[in-house]
Amino acid sequence: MSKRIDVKDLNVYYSKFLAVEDVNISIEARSVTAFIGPSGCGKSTFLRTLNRMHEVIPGARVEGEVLLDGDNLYDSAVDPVTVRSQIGMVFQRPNPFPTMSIRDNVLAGVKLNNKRISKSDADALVEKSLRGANLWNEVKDRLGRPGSGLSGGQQQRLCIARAIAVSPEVILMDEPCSALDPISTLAIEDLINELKSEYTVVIVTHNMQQAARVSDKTAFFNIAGTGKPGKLIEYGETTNIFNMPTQKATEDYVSGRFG
Amino acid sequence: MSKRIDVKDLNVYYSKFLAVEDVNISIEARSVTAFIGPSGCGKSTFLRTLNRMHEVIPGARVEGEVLLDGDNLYDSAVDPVTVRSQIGMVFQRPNPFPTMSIRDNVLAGVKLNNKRISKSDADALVEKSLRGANLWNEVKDRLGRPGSGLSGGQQQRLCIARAIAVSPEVILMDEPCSALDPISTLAIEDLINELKSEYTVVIVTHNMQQAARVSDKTAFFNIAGTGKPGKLIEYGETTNIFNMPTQKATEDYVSGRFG
Amino acid sequence: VDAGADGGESTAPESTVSGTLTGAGSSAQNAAMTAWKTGFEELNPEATIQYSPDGSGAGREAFLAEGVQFAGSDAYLDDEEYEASKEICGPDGAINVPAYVSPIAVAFNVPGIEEINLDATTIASIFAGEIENWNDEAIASQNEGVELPDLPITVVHRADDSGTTENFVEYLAAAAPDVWTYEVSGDWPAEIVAENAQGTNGVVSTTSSTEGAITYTDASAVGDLGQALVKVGEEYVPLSAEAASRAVEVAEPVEGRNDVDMSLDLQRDTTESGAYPIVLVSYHIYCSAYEDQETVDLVKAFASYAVSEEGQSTAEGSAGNAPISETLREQAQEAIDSIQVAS
Amino acid sequence: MSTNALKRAGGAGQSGDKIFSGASLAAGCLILAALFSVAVFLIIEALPVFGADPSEITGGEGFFTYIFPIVIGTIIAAAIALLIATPLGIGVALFISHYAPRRFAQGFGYVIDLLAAIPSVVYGAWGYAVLAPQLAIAYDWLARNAGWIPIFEGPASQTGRTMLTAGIVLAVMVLPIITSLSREIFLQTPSLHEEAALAMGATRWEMITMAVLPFARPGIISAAMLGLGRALGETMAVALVLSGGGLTASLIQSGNQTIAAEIALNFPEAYGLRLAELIAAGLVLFVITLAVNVIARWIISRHKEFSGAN
Amino acid sequence: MANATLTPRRSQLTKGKLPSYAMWVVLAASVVLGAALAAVVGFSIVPWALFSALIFIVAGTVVTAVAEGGRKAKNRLALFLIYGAFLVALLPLLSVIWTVLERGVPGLTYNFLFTSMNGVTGAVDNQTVAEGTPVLGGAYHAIVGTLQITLWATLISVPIGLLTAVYLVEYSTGGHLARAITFFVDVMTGIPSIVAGLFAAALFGQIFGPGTRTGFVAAVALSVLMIPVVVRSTEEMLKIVPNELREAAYALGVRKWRTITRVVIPTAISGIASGVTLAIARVIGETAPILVTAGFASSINWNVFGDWMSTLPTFIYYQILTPTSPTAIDPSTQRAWAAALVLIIMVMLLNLAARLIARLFAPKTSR
Ligand SMILES: Nc1ncnc2c1ncn2[C@@H]1O[C@H](COP(=O)(O)OP(=O)(O)OP(=O)(O)O)[C@@H](O)[C@H]1O
Ligand SMILES: Nc1ncnc2c1ncn2[C@@H]1O[C@H](COP(=O)(O)OP(=O)(O)OP(=O)(O)O)[C@@H](O)[C@H]1O
Ligand SMILES: [Mg+2]
Ligand SMILES: [Mg+2]
Ligand SMILES: O=P([O-])([O-])[O-]
Repeated sequence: MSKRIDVKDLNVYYSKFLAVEDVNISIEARSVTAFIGPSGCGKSTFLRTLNRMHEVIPGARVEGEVLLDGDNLYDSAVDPVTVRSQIGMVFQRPNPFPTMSIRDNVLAGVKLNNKRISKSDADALVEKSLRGANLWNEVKDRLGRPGSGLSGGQQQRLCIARAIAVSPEVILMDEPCSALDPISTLAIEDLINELKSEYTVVIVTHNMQQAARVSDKTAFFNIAGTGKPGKLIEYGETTNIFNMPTQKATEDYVSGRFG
Repeated sequence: MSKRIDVKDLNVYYSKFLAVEDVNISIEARSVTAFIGPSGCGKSTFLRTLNRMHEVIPGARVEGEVLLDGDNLYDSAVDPVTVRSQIGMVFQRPNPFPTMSIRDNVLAGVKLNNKRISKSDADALVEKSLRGANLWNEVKDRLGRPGSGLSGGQQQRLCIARAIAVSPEVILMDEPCSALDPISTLAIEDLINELKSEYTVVIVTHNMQQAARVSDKTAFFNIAGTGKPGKLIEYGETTNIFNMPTQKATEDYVSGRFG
Repeated sequence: VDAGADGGESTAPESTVSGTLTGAGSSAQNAAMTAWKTGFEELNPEATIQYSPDGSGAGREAFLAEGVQFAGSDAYLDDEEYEASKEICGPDGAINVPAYVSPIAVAFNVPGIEEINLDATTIASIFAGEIENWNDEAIASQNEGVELPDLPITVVHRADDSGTTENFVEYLAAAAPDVWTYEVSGDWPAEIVAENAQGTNGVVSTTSSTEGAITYTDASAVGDLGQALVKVGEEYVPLSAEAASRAVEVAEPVEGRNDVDMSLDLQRDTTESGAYPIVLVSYHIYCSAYEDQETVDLVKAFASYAVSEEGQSTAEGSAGNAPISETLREQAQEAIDSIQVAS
Repeated sequence: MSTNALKRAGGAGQSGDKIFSGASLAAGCLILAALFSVAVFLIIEALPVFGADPSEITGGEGFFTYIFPIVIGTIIAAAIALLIATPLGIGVALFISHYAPRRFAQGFGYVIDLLAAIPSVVYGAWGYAVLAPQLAIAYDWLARNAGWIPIFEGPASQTGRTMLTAGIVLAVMVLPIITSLSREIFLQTPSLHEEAALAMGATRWEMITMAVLPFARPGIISAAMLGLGRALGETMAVALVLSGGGLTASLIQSGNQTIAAEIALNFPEAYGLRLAELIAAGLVLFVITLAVNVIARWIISRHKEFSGAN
Repeated sequence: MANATLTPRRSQLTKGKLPSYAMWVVLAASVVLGAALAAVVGFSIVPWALFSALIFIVAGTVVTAVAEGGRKAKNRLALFLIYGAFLVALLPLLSVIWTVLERGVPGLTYNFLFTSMNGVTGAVDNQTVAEGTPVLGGAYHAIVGTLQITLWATLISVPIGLLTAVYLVEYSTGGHLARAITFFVDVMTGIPSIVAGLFAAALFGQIFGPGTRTGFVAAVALSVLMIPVVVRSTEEMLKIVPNELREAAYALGVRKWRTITRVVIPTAISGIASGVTLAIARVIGETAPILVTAGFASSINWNVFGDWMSTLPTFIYYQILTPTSPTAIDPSTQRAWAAALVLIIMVMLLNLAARLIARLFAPKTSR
């Protein structure tokens, strides 16, 4: 099921502003890859290019190639919808659908695509996804209530549940645990570990312990200065990045362990 | 300048749902207080009642008293505007004004009270606030650009800069570092330490190391189960909460140190 | 020569016709047309008449564009239009039949006064804005014994382009050429600034609600307003159906049309005793020939009904217009009888 | 390259996308074609005017002399309508979205929407029979006390059926358009931004100027443009209310005329060149509408970056 | 201690705040003063209300400015003006509604609603007036025509308008086509309604021969008027749907068209419904374009594709401008106002229906 991703010479622009420059990276299938780096260095921007979500932002564009199991996402004949249905995403800012109940939010990927699903299957899927995101207990009594009435952390978990409900082959998560307490964080990390056996997972995190705990490989991004593009500085086995980074910048960054 | 807050028998409802029950707490002036607790236990909800921001949510209401230096915020004659201009707030979800430039975002609150602030004073204030939030270097060249074109972490810091620019007497921060990398987090923690000498600071955080590092006192909130109200379980010196909590629940929570 | 011909002889045609006859044009005829339509459809249950009171100009245009089978118009086809009508009606062109005659009243709202005498020059001076008060010498001199108040005159005219205006100013231009030097058209002269309102109803209600106001209006709508007696020759003639018919009878036929055409040039400056010269003659315009027999029958039956004694009195009962005179009716019937199938 | 698995994977749902985007493109083209043909129709029908001898045009001095006063009249009427209706409409919309007690707000919105339910003939009849006589008294007072201001120069119309009255009637007709659209947009202001303002200690009004109005700006301008369109194009109400005439500066005397009313009043009896004149007048109205809209779009686009679309 | 209870400490939070009754005092004073001023110019209710309101707004603001400072004063002034705007907007509404009710209710009989004007001539009205019997003839044919023509106009313009707005907001990238559409839509917002009628008449005249007048021609004319309103209002409402929501759907692999129909449009539905209702309300009350396209029927016709039709506005227009009986216009006037009332009720019901539909789909947010 899961697929590998190879990125070749990727540049990302916001109109004229080069936000991310010259990224080359190979993400293994059935593995967890963590992106770390200072705020504003282009992690989210780069992550979005992996499933063509940057296209939604006016003016944003890429140069280069992203290969999913060898197939270029940016080939002119490729439909971004195909890409996105294989590569799911959880955003940095939780964005549940305000028009839908909690249940419908979880089922959004299924229902919005008009896939037929029996009530019992749907119920099972909702429960499974919400349990996976450690939200089931908190919302099981109010599945019919709007998703916008949840706390920040609950919304974030709802969005995770929504993303895994469609079982994409690759899951991109942009700081999925930023608003979560340690218990939920642990649950999500468990989920990631579970997902890994079948899917390819990429997460952005500011929490270095988390990166160390869950990821197989880590990519460190950095930015040379204001107005400069973000760059991939180092990419390798997580243990190597944290214990014997080859680059000075990486070492500086990971050694100031705060998270 | 700074003021103390005493909360007496506070209940918070969303329509009929009792979200937070029976909170009694005294927050010292010139101190940093941290709220910790699992997601959905009512930290944000309670925090909002400290400057009457819950009133913005339809159906939300409180019972009980919140005294600011002895004056009840919920006295019928009190104008919430007065309350809020003394008690500033940084929200869990960064919310810069998309219609304003970065500079205007920082100055938004200041201009309310001081229409005719001189250009040089304004410039100085913008720089000081953005430096405080560790954002100056990243945005100094694009102060005139819209605030919505910033990265998640940058937006969060912009909101912090905006809140401190008006120098309120109490600052409430709802997970101010959730989207920040370790470097920015450190900077914000430094800022909080600085602020403490003049202001009263309350922060909500999921990061227990952070709570331990920055706060003088810590309040642990918990929720007994789904549909139950959140409660203040234990409140005391931060060192005590982390090292010798009196409640079993607190101990369980803080001992599972993940953050 | 055909069945329709007998239709004219008796007031109620014995043979019934069928089909839909469509017309458009003069809004002044609308009330009368409703009456004709209703009366005719009662006699001929198989037939339908539809008439859209879009305005005379619009009606003539639609007629010439073959959009409708007949037009109602406050003016006969002019030479150019007559030529154009040959395209659609064959070499004899169209026929104008005067079917609706209605006097135009000079109506005013001066409390306590129901009638005053005015000559053409005075009327023209008032409407031109030169006489500004009811107690003006020019009015007083013609109305001995009438208590004229010191009240400013407010002239109210039609805002829309209308046949009523055109006939009224035509009278002013003909009978008081020294005072009324403006162009004659359905539009009120732009040079004269005065109050105005849309439609007959509009001017009447504005006049009714404004003391000192004076206007010209289709006589049927005059209501409670005071009415002027107009000087013709040496006498002041009150408005009446007979006086209006009389004015139409003395009108001169227009030259250069086919021989049955009844286009009339009214003599506005007539001195004929008992004639009331401010009168609007509205025509029915038919083709001299139609494509098929069915249409011809229908047109003839309806046209005959409209000018018949019964038709005219039905219209009078509904619209308050003046029935056309016996002589005119005979001429009209003759014209209608000449309508035939195109060869 | 042809082995790219992503290319063929799409298949199934893609046709839906194609149909929908095709349909919306087709709708766009259809509208374009329709509106374009309206414009072409007008230009063709109006052409005779531009070839005609000036003396044949109404007024006898050419089309420009004929149309100029009516253009000015149209602009005056629309300007009065917008000057009154825009602030009032925004005020009412704010009342419904941010001031009225939540329980009644919907109902109030419904009540104001009723204004849109009233047909223009009725507005005309009302303006003529009810409003004008009331205003006549006020005009009289204005003429006596503020007559030195050119727009209030006396003698005031006795019937009250003046440009100002027509402008007020138009304002009432335009009001629901501006209110209804602005209200919907105000209601959509992200609460995040409202909260941001309030948390800074902004008063309700400050919150509105900080978060709501900037967010709604493009929408308000569009609403005003729709209102303007209505004000410019309204025929029946003006035709019934206004006692028109030549150009005057005074708004409280009879006089002035609007293009739409001029067309409505003269159309039934118009044919040939006169009809071409009236249609050419309609064309002029297009030019006015266009000019104002271009300015409005320009204002919106200047602030595009700050529209907060994200 | 006793001292403390005697003079309880004044809350810092209410310092310098006007007591809640302050504005009532100012109001009372303004009303009195307003009466005095009104007496100077000749007392009557209108100047009294006007002066009182003005004085109240000024005094209320000034008092607040002095006691609570400029910001609060501005806030209060805004409050006054915004409440004032609402009240001012109610005035014409109440006046129009009152006028229509007062004049329309007497004519609103069963007979009026369920008969046409077929066979009603001036003579009938004359007799009615002379004998004081109930007015005969009704607006059934016009009600039918209004419903039919408006329905068809809506069927034509709403889908096309919505889709075009969707194209402009969701699909176009600001190219020539989008700009051309925007250009024409802008220009057409100011089209005088009669011109739209002339266009439709000419168009159908070209195709089906001169003088083609049916309800459908009128519907096309109305569509020309409706489309710009639908497009522009929908466009605005779609533009303010947060991109976040689109992103959320796209990231789930949802196709664009489903995102639009299931996420974007439902989020904007209440605004779109308002825009559509406005557009319908506008054209349902149009007179001029109907006059030149639908003909003028006085009997019932259900078929929009054949024969002439009447609508309520044209019915009203003709009843007012060319009364059935010029000598006795009262029955016509009564019919006109009753028809106006019917028309208003129809639009009201429509508005209500639109709101209900919108609510079915509307976001279940807390607002
Ligand atoms: N607008 C609302 N309407 C109804 N219920 C709400 C609303 N906002 C929050 N709640 C509920 O109130 C409870 C407390 O929410 P709150 O946002 O205070 O949690 P929190 O402690 O801040 O959690 P987190 O750490 O995830 O932000 C939760 O059960 C939440 O679902
Ligand atoms: N929509 C946009 N338009 C223009 N510039 C943008 C936009 N979004 C982000 N940027 C800029 O691009 C750079 C990279 O942003 P990005 O969001 O990828 O950072 P990030 O690494 O995710 O940071 P964070 O950890 O704070 O989320 C930043 O300088 C940011 O200001
Ligand atoms: Mg980011
Ligand atoms: Mg929270
Ligand atoms: O019959 P009119 O042309 O004056 O309306």
